[in-house]
Amino acid sequence: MYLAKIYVTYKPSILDPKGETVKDALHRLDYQAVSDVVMGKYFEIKIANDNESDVRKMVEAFSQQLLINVNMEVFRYELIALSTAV
Amino acid sequence: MYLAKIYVTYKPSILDPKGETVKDALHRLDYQAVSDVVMGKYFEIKIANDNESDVRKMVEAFSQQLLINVNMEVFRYELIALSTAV
Amino acid sequence: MKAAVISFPGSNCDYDMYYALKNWQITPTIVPASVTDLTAYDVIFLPGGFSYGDYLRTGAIAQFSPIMQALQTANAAGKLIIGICNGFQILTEAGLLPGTLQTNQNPGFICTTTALHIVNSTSAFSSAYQKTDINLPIAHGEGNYYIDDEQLSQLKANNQIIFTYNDNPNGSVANIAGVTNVAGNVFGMMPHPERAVETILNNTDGQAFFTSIINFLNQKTEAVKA
Amino acid sequence: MTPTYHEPTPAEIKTAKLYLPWGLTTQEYDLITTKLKRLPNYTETGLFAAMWSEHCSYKKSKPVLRRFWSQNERVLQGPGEGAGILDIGDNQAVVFKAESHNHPSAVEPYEGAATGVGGILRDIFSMGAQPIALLDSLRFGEINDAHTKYLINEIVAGIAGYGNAIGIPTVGGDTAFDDTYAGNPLVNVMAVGLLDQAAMKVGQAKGADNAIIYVGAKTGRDGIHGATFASAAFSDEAHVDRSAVQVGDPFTEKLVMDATIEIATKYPELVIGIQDMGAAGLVSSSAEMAAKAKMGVNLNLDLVPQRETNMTPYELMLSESQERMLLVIKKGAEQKIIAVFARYGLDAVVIGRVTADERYRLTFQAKTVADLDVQFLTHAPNYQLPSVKPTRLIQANPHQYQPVITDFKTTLLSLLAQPTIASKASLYQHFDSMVRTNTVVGPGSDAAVLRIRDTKKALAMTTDVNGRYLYLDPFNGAQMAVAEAARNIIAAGAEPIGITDCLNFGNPDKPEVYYELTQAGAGITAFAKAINTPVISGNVSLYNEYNDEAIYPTPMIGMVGLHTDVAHITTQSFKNAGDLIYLVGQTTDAFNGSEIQKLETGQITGALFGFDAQQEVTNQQGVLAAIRGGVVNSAHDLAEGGLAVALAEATFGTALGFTVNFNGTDAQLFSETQGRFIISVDPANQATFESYFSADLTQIGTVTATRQLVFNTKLSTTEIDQKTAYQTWKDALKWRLK
Ligand SMILES: Nc1ncnc2c1ncn2[C@@H]1O[C@H](COP(=O)(O)OP(=O)(O)O)[C@@H](O)[C@H]1O
Ligand SMILES: [Mg+2]
Repeated sequence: MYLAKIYVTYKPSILDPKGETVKDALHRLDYQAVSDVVMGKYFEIKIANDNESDVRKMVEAFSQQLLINVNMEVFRYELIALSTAV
Repeated sequence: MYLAKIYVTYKPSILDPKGETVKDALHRLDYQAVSDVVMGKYFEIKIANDNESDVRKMVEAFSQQLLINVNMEVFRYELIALSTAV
Repeated sequence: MKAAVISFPGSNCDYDMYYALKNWQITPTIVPASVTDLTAYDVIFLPGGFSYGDYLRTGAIAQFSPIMQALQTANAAGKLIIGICNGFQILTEAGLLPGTLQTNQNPGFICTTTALHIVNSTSAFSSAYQKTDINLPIAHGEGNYYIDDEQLSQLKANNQIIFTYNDNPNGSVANIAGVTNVAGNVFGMMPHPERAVETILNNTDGQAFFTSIINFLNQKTEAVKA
Repeated sequence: MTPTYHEPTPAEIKTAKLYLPWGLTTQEYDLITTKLKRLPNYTETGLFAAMWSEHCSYKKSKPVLRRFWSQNERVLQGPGEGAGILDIGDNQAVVFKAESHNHPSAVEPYEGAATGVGGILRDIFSMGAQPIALLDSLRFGEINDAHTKYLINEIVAGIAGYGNAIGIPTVGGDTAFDDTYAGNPLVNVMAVGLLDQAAMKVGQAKGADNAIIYVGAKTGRDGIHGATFASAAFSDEAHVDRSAVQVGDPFTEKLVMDATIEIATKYPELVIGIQDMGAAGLVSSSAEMAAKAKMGVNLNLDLVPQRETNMTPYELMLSESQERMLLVIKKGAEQKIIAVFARYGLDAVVIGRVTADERYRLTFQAKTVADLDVQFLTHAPNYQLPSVKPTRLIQANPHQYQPVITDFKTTLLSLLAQPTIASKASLYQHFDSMVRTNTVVGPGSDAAVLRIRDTKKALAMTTDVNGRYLYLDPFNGAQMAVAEAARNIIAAGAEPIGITDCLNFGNPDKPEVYYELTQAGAGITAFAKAINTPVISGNVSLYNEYNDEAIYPTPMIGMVGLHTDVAHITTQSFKNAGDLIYLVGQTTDAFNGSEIQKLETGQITGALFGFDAQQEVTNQQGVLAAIRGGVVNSAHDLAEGGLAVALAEATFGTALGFTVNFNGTDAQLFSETQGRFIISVDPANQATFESYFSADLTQIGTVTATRQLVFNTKLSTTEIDQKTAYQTWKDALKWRLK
């Protein structure tokens, strides 16, 4: 069993209206030191398979296929091996 | 300058409808090994302040105040020191 | 009688509420969320829409608008404060109402007309209804009311649940569609009574909602006079 | 100051033919160098490539568009502006236009559809009008695979995501499925606005020294034409992250919309012109405004609000960042206007001035980076493309397909479950159709109807086209698209007053496709004239092909109708048991191109059945007169699936049934002959109702309180449980999309 933590964000040149809106809100709350906000998605996905290279292939495949839109988003991920007892 | 990476997820006791929908979609795409999906939010926030403890206080304060709904969400974060030249 | 309809950046049902209120003997004013004083108004409405795009969480950013302090003051004075749809979401985020509104159980925006049951017919928001079941429009993507068991039993014990769904469209706990605070002066609901006050729009089940509020306010003024 | 960017020199552009991947031909490039008497620099070449693209110049479709009939007594603004405008009395006007977002939606369905909604709304409020409604016309492949389901769900979610958030109701549209659209879905969006004639604005830059003000979102590198970064010149690292896809921001657009309408109504004398930044962003909006006013402009690009660093003049001019507008404001009034936008928290910046000399001049980092003749820049050479009648039309078999009905009930239920006929509620329930509280008839009836507050008037609106008909006969198919739209408007009780369109076709360089385009254009005009509905706006989407196969010719017709009295608003549902059911129009063997042909054979073949324009007009006028006479309880137009489907639909959502005696064959119950309606009438009004018609009216049955659909034909009697029929129709699409 593996836990994949997947982070999805827009490509840098794409407008991120959510990030901009949160930044403005933080400024209004007087956190002036905040200079940049990116708002993305975060997935924690458990996969019942103990072969790390299989799991990597799977995570990369379904992230490309479903979790992100390759035209505008990028993702990175980490794998954590879980004891199968979990 | 610090970069805060902030992860927001539902409390475990709360049903996550978006995560469930993603799980169903992955199953339909035949990723049967996927046993659990949590879908949350991910922020990358740059903060123009070089005092780590100040930055920690700030991140904790605004996350509680704005980024999460304390009734149903939790957050964790990491700080990365950026060279101020950036 | 004067009503404030608060317009947050991104509110889009503010004029719908304004026009609905004009049908009663009440003078509505659209008040921007940048205003800091609401003492002139007898009743305050927070309309539907997408304040700040609902980009972070519904109602999350709006709760820090300048007007919110004035809203707290109005609440302390026991004034009626009513949030519809996004207004309900803002009131829960601001802690003026219990619970939270979450993504619909089947994610996606739904716009339809839905049947409601009036659970508490003595509130300031429901007393004029002559029937126990009504139909009102809904239009939301995040109307799934969540509250933990302990607070739910308090809601029930205090008769704070005013409306429930007959055919729960969004997965709300205990089918809850509309609730008040403990004192009974702050109310929020996801359905849109302001969309159901004219025969030409094929639904008048929202009329008694407004009549209830007017009756309540009139009784209050008479009580003060007496 | 030396530029912080390096670009190919004019000579390099010429020798390496760098303009080719941008879409300029060598002849066009040579024409430019001849006219300029020098080589255009990099920025200038980019400006020409954008302005001379089909999207901006209509250089290939113009001969078709020029022949559209677009003038009558109501027209205040015809084609050529953000949107067309029609007079509806009381100093009010209705403003409408449609826009396609097919290609962006195929690449990124959610954002492609969302930004389509954002774009068409800017066209409406740039005229000074308040948008009041959206409609969407969608075409997908048959729902057989996961990708089509994904496209449907994301496109619908994108329309909902933008329209709901900005608070303009999506009240109608049409959706059809056919394999021709599998690799190239169609996403057409129509917006309707209401205008106080005093606030009417057009996109013109009049008056030397007047200010050019940039409003709204900052400019980024988004949407810069895909081909540009595929070219060799752009293969360096920095551009890898670029995307031709844009993200919509309905929150910002709501603020831009409210602020723009506020200044147009509050300061009509200070606002000279407004234009949205759509395709080819800053260059097309500024150049067109100058050209229409026969003026020039001087823009200082350093002043353009920028979201990214180190943007070049080329990028600033061609960016398609969303939620931006360009305003021409009277000299001296700049601060007053900027203050309004500031109140909404929006950037508004003077970036240049109108000039008298008809030059298009750009400066950047204190250097002139473009200096061109405005008229030349905005007038691409026009093309007269070759046109050839496709062999499938020449060889078409005139014989009408004869359906074989062995089991009438199964056939009807199968048709009701066809995605094109089945209820679209599982799609349109995601759209807020009620916000702004004017929607009297929402999605699900023939046309949507919105009342106009504080008047007795209402507006009806619809979108229609059947690409299969055009595939078999582009001229008559196009007439039928206009006729169906008009029947929908009339069934709602309104008088059709005008048309917008989206001409969705394949590659016009193919003579067969160009033939389809010209024939369809001629068909639209022919019937539009017959019913006095001028074409006042529209949009062209060409190159809709997949694997070199063109889609069916699909000119979407958006139509608006006017109710002079809300009392005339009529819906398609039967109202009372005992009401008489009438069929207006003759039924013939009209089966080539029909749903029943597709159902039974899996194909569309043969010559299309005929279209009798005169009879269509007579029938439409009779129905409208009867509705205005107050003797009609329901009216429904006949379209796909014919009489049997229309009768069933009229009972859906009610607890009623009917008994019908049809004096034809079983098959003819599914015929798609044009010009027909079913009407229900209170028996007390029978004589008055019949007096509105001289011929072509048949009383075919009665509405019943029992929920049974009873069909008696010359050959058979069939009873179908109404609840079964309703459930089949209601759930078919929902199940297919699971
Ligand atoms: N994409 C859509 N958006 C909004 N409403 C739609 C859409 N598709 C269909 N509808 C509604 O459902 C009705 C029936 O759909 P359809 O059969 O596709 O159209 P029509 O009957 O005009 O040919 C339409 O008239 C419209 O009210
Ligand atoms: Mg139809």
